[in-house]
Amino acid sequence: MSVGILLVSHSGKVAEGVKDLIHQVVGDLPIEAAGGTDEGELGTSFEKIQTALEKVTEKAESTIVFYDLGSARMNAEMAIEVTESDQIKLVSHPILEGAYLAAVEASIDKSLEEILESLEKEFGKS
Amino acid sequence: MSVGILLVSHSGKVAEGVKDLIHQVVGDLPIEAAGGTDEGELGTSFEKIQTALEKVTEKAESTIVFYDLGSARMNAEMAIEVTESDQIKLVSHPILEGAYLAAVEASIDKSLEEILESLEKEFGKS
Amino acid sequence: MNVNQTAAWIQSYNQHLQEQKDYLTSLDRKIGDGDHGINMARGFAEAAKAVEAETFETSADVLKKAAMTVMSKVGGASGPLYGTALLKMSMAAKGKDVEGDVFAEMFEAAIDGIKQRGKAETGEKTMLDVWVPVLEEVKSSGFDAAIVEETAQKAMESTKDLTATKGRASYLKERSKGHLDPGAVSSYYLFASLAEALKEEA
Amino acid sequence: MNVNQTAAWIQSYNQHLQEQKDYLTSLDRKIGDGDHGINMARGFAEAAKAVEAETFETSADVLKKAAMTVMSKVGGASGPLYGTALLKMSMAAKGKDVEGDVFAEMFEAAIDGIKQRGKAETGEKTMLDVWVPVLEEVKSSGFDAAIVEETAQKAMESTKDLTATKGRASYLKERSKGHLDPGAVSSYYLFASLAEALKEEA
Ligand SMILES: Nc1ncnc2c1ncn2[C@@H]1O[C@H](COP(=O)(O)OP(=O)(O)O)[C@@H](O)[C@H]1O
Ligand SMILES: Nc1ncnc2c1ncn2[C@@H]1O[C@H](COP(=O)(O)OP(=O)(O)O)[C@@H](O)[C@H]1O
Ligand SMILES: [Mg+2]
Ligand SMILES: [Mg+2]
Ligand SMILES: [Mg+2]
Ligand SMILES: [Mg+2]
Repeated sequence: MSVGILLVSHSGKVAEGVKDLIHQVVGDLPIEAAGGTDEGELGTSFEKIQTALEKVTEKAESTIVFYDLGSARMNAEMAIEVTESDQIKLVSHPILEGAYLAAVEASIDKSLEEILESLEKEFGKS
Repeated sequence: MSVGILLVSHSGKVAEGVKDLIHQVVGDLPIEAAGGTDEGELGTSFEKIQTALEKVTEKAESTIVFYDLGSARMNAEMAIEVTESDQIKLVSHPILEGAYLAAVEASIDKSLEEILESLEKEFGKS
Repeated sequence: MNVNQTAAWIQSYNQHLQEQKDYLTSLDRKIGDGDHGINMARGFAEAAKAVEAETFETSADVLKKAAMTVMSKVGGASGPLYGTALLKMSMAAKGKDVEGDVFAEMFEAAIDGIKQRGKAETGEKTMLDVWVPVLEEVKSSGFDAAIVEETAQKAMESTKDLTATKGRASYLKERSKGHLDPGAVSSYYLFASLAEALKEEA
Repeated sequence: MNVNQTAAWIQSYNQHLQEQKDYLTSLDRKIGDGDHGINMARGFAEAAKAVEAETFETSADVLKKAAMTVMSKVGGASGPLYGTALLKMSMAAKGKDVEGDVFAEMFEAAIDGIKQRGKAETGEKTMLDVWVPVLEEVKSSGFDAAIVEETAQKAMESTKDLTATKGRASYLKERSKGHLDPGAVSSYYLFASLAEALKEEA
């Protein structure tokens, strides 16, 4: 499978819960959750995101990164810049609904471009 | 405060996590999470939703119900029908992003109609 | 169908579901989230228990009891859908002898309920693709339990060629083709159980 | 500003943040999620420790160390934003004596970084509404620490009248008016600490 997913949320529970939902439907997708601060509080952690992103990119050829609120985006962007790959796409689509759609499409071997297109069709411009 | 929120998710973690996120920002909003089955597995529980909905409607004049995936909608609809109130609105907007926006607007005393309008403006037709 | 046969229907259906639990789940794993067997087995085990624990006056009462239990205990899309179907059948059967055209009325009410709850039509690869052909058969040739079962089986098999446009399987689009719809299969068992129950002494 | 003064800047800023932690958090509670003081106090406590633990050759090295720590330890929007600001200042200071026009270059680089990271412009009720007036003052009249502090303070106060269109506060729309922007206040402390640090023996 070539497209993986990274979930960046302010809440560890949200990130883990969305991962659970997706795991139930698509067992073997490269997917990681990076939710909450290092202390497990609400917030985002650059290091956590970076570590999770590395895990996904090890297994997936390309990665779609979903985030929940604006400040998560900034930390995710930094982690992506550090990773220096052009096969990582950060999108602003709804984290649960978007990641679920992307995961199912990834499981039937849709390409990164096809998945991004489906997301735009469903949720509007990212 | 007159508008409350009900979160219906297949995942207990997601429902609780979204509630946490909102609680951090808007402390005193009537908001309840109904996630997972009675056994705590992935799925939705009509009874859990019904109980949570009652708790919100006791405190709030009107309620916006968010859900994550299609089958959660059906269970939520049943619970709403049983409650027999026209002050409960089920919407198809993204559960985390939608509920966050609705919560902040509810906290500054926007009306149900105003909040539904803001949601449509942000996320398109429900 | 008297009250005992109606209770037997629920018991027989539950037995089918317990036996086919893994099969239904494996079907749902292919085009859904892999819980249909678990959901149905859980919910109807409770419904069978609830029906067994009481004595009922009418078929409508049995169906209503089953409906309420299924609605609250199944925990997936199939919960509200089967719950609604049973409840609508109960309402349609109320105050009537359940025979002949009353079956058609019950199935029609159930279908209306399923459609209203799930916003689906036939051809969308759901349980409706079993229920609707069954109703059509009963409407055109009258109620015959064996023919109902046969119609349900054929209809269930034909969901293989459909593309899902409702429910979890719809995310797969054309890739949902080539697989049976789990809810269509469990609906077939419902009609098969009905035929069995009607063979019981009246 | 020599290397010791730069280290003193970080230490002094951390002290301000620890003292004002509750105040900053209370500001953020009004128009955000109530964690700005917590975020900043946590991140800069780590940065101050990291800076104290090493000896550095240049101001740029001190700023870089602080930047990396802040980026990974703050945990809110302010983490990437202050982290980026510090990193860009470090890059602009590299190989130079930090004085006169170099301050303008550093602030300009920081602002570019903040804008790029946060996609905000001035007037959106963010920390930029302190940084940009400071840069303009330094550009037009040259660098003077006391005037920088004063400019920052005035700019910080003027965020009260702005309506937020970026960050968490933007959800409140016109209701964000009448409150200071927490990030603008913490930015004011940064410039106040700079003035203090520069009073230290060179
Ligand atoms: N909107 C709908 N209308 C009619 N039937 C539906 C609808 N959505 C799902 N179904 C039926 O429900 C079955 C899936 O049930 P189940 O797996 O128990 O629920 P879930 O999809 O919530 O996991 C599908 O195979 C289909 O027959
Ligand atoms: N997009 C942005 N551009 C510039 N500054 C921003 C932006 N978003 C937020 N800020 C600044 O960050 C401050 C909030 O920081 P903090 O509370 O630590 O983060 P969070 O909003 O993630 O909880 C705001 O007061 C504002 O000054
Ligand atoms: Mg299922
Ligand atoms: Mg399910
Ligand atoms: Mg904050
Ligand atoms: Mg925060």
